[in-house]
Amino acid sequence: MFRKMRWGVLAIVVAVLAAACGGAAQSGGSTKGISVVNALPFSGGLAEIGQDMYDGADIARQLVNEAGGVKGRQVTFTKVDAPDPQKGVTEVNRVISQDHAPIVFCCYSSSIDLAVSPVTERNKVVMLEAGAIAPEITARGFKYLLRTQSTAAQYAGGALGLIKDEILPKLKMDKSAVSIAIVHEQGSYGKAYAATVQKGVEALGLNVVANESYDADSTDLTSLVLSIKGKNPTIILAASYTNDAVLFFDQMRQQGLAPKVFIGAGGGHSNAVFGKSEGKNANGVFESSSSAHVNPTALSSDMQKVSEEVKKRYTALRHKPVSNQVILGFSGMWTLLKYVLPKADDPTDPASIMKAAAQVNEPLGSLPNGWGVKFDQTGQNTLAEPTVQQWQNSNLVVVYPNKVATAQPTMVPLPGWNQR
Amino acid sequence: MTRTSESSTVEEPQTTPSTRPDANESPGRKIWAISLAVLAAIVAVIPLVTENNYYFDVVIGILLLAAGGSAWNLLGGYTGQISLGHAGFFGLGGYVSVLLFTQHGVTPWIGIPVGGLVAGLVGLLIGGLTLRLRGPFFVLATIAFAQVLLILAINLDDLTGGSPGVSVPFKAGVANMVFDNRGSYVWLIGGFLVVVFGLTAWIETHRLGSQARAVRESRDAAESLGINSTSVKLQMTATSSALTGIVGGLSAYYIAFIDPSSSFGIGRSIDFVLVAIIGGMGTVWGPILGAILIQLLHNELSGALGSSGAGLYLVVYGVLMIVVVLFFPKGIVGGLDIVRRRIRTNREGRARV
Amino acid sequence: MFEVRDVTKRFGGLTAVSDASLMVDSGEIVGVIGPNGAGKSTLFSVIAGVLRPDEGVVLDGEKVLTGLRPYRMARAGVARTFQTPRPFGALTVRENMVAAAHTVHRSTADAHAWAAECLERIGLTELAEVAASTLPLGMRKRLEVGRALATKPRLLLLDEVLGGLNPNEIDTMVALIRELRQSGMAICMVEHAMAIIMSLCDRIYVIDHGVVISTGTPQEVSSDQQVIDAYLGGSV
Amino acid sequence: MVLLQVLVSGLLLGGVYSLVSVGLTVVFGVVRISNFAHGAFVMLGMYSAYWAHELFALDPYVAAVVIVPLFFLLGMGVYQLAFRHTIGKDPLVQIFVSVGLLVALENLALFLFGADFRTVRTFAGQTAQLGPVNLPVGLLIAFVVSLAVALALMALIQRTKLGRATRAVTQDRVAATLMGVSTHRMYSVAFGISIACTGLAGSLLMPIKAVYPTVGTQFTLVAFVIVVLGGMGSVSGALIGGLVVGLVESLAGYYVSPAYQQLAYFVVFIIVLLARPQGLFGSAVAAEIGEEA
Repeated sequence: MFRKMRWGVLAIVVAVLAAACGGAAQSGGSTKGISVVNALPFSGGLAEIGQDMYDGADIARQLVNEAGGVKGRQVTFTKVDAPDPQKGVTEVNRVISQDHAPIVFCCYSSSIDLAVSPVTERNKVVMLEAGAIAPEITARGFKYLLRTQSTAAQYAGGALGLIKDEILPKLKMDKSAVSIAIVHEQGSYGKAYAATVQKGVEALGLNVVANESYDADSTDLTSLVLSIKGKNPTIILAASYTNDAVLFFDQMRQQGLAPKVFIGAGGGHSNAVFGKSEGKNANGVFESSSSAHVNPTALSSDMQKVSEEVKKRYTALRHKPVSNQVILGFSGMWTLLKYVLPKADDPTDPASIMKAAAQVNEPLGSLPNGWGVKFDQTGQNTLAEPTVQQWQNSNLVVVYPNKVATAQPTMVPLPGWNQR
Repeated sequence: MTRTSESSTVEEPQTTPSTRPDANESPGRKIWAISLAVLAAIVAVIPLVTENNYYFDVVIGILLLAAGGSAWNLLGGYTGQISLGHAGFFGLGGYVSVLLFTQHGVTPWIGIPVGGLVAGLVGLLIGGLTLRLRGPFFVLATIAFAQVLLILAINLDDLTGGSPGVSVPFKAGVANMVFDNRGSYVWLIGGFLVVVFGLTAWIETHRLGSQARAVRESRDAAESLGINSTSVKLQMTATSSALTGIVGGLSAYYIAFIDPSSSFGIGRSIDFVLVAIIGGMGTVWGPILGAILIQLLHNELSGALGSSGAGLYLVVYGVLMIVVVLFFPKGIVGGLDIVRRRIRTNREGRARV
Repeated sequence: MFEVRDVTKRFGGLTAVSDASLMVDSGEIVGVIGPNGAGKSTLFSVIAGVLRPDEGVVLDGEKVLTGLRPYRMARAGVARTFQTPRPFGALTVRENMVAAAHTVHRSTADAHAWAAECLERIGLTELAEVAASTLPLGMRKRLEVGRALATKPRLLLLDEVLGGLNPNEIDTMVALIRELRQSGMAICMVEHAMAIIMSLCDRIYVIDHGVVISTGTPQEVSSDQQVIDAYLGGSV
Repeated sequence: MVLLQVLVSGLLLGGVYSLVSVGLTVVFGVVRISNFAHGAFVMLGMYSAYWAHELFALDPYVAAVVIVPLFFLLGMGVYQLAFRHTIGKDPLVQIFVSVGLLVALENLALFLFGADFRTVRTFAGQTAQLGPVNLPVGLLIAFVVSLAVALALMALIQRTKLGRATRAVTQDRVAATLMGVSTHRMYSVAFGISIACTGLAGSLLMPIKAVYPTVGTQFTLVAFVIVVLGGMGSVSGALIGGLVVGLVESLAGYYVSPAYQQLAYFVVFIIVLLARPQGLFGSAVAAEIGEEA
């Protein structure tokens, strides 16, 4: 019987293949609109973030299209899955040749970006990065690369400013007594952040007692917690994804590791699931990245309305509050569609787009997280200013810098576990 | 039965090798020579008939998979040692060749063979330690070795650049193995595949292949016939891992980037084994046919279903993998054999009627 | 002249073979008989290099073979068959023979020619392109002998090659063995079929509890009181 | 004092590992199927517990009462649908059926539930103090349950008819078939038990870990390592192997570097595999499978 089924199965396989080919053929390029490729990790370990970035970008597209499109042309998206560097390269290659899209919105992860951007550069296609922070990305002299996201250095600037301006005065400790432990996931994000932030705190004259990396997929981080506990740091700086942010924090509590200050760096510590999982214990934790919840007064009046609309639409779509990544995705796409493309003579011509990008100069407050847009010659957005948030009453509120803050930093030093 | 028993009771005339022209070998050789020429011709022609980069990418994807699958096939298919750790050799070859270039300026034309050599030597070392393990134990040992290399590649970041990976500088030029025209990669990687194909066909028809298959079928019987199974396995391991290392180097230069998780990760090993199984293990054409099918399937599925819900195309891919492996355990080549045999029996049946 | 001299093999506390000696000359068929568990297979395994004896030596003339691994034994001219045939199942009959022929012929052409010749000799040419796994038992045993033959042995160890065969197949196999003796090969066989052993063998060794209790021509052995008591008693 | 804590934490982590591995050793040891989708079933177990909590407000520990039998049936179903057809075929066929299953299940979860990290917090998140040692309640419960499950399985194998049949099949397939043990029925029960264990593991992990589609990959390789370390098919071996790996990981994480936690157990694994392929506690039977004479 099995033997007989074999041929039926073969027929099914062939049919699926044929159907797939037909489907692929249909998804060809668009004629009048402006086609943008979204190459993000939609499967694998970064899928949650990839989806967030996409949702944000798609809301930007909807808003622009509803307002008449870019120079009267509607924007269309193509979605491809880029869960790791090699697949990202293959997929972006495929879609560039098939769709002839002039712009690729990619990749969130620094590793994926570093692999994919040479492909777009070679094909003279604009690559827009709105998530990855590795400094190398804009350090290679690429001509078709734009990054709206901050670099690791800008990113770390938030934590460093917070320590200098708010924490050291509040701790009332002698500088030499303040010790710092850095823990970071071993991927490019964690490494880039840890390296930058270590230099920064040492420049502040503080003592780094530990700088440890770990696998973000770990099942257990107790030994890391114990070894940090042995060093008894005043401040812990962490760069984590979600699984490890929750795990490390849980195990800190279990083992009674109680630093006076805890500062995350976007990633897991800005994820709603962190607040939900840790409950009151999350209160007092800082995270330095960018924020969806900056003080509306820091935004232009137009952006205030847009920002509200983005939050409304996202919550209607996913039934949860916006995350930083949604806003990062939105900001990148909004910058492209609203600030760059209208200035381009031909919004489908990469050279023309890059020329337009060089002229963009939008002041701070032009994006929902309070950023402005001004690209330097490497394509890096110089107005991606860091924001520090803090978990207060189980919500993330912006506490630094002052001009975008909605609340004052509190709980420095952190109260003990279960007293927050 | 009776006929054969008669023939053996008859005194055998002593024939010497030279008087008996080999009935089987010469045509076999001719077939392989023709196959090789066909494959080389296809590879040579592709860049001449299209300039579409997407097609080049698909073709190069197939060529890399086919070369990796063929390299794996030497050890897994012919020798019966199922390694799920070939990503280790792939990554080693890639890293050695890329680091030689970025840190010491060594041209990839030397760096990639050196990478292959290093992978081959490491293969010998690992083989020497693990080849006596049987079945699932060998499989797990190979996975463990690749994992060890993965963890080291991530954490020895002074040497490897760590998890962010290393980019190959984009400076077009033959010496740097960086080409503006993708067609050149088709020739380069396709040329390598032709070499692997030829080598596989040569091994299959010669002493090493014959002995390797004997060892695969029964180690004890092979040893009792004077076959040094350890030596055969080691030779095949070294060849297989060295070729895989070269595939890793070519892949790194084609993508112009290398990173630990996509080089050393278990997914890479699985890809190579999968194309060999789907195509037909222990056959020369198998991994090539498997690579064509897998690459097209994957591309078309992700093209067609990629935007209709995260992960959906991979669900279909996974289910198809189960179905194909279950229903065609001998792969495409095995399937074709069945077809051929059926046609033959049908014809004979009709002739009898 | 192959010789086993004073071989002892122990497994833990159990002595499987004790101080056994055995000689096979070229052109001679030697039978090893004894009850189940007497130590025949252990002795064979020692000669074939699968087991290393605790004491004693295996000699080829003056040359010491003891302790060689099985493939080295085979290359030194000692070939063996397995009691349960172990064909290379997925390979064709011809490929089975070629794999063995490669031990003595490095060149592919020579190996193929020699394999074809051996195939003729065992009468399996007709079935050369058939997968070995599809052969019935009788053919498998013949293939087993043929493969051993392809390594051009000077000593052939046959482990119950007649067991499970029908009378027709037995005749064919016996003829083949006789023919091999004529070509000057030394043959040592373990067998249960007493009638055939008695007619086929030039000399016989009787083993019981790991000890060689008797040796000599079939007539001498079958009249040895000790053998009758220990082994032949009821069965002959 | 720290050493004591490191050891205790290692043992508790080992308990979680054992829980996952005991299920694997039942199929890997008896049916000899390398089920690389084992971790994906743990993931499904966690999602089941999560949805039971979200939709019916059930505590994951309570939900386990429903999940475990359901997963038993799921396991039998998966065996009948897929793995049954791999028996007697090339081991690679088995491996790749399970790899296909892994890819399909992980991405099915991604398709259905999205990639969000989801957590359930209950009393299990608290920490008990025992002198100087901190004992996270959720881990402690998982540890105790994994001991209980291992003991129950050992009793099952020692005392029941099914268990005797299992041992017969483990030791000699052909003989078992001759004795009239229906191998397919038994294999399907073994699969049921194995998958039921993943359901239980998922329920116990849900209060202490976040669930997301690829969470299972963390457990699959380590479970294989443990099953081999403990000796194929030995339930007590899987239990002790799990504890050993937990200890190794914890000690290496503390005394070497957290970055090399996994490296440590892979190295231990390779050493044990080479030096003693029958596993730390395996029998000679296992050795026969493990290494050629």
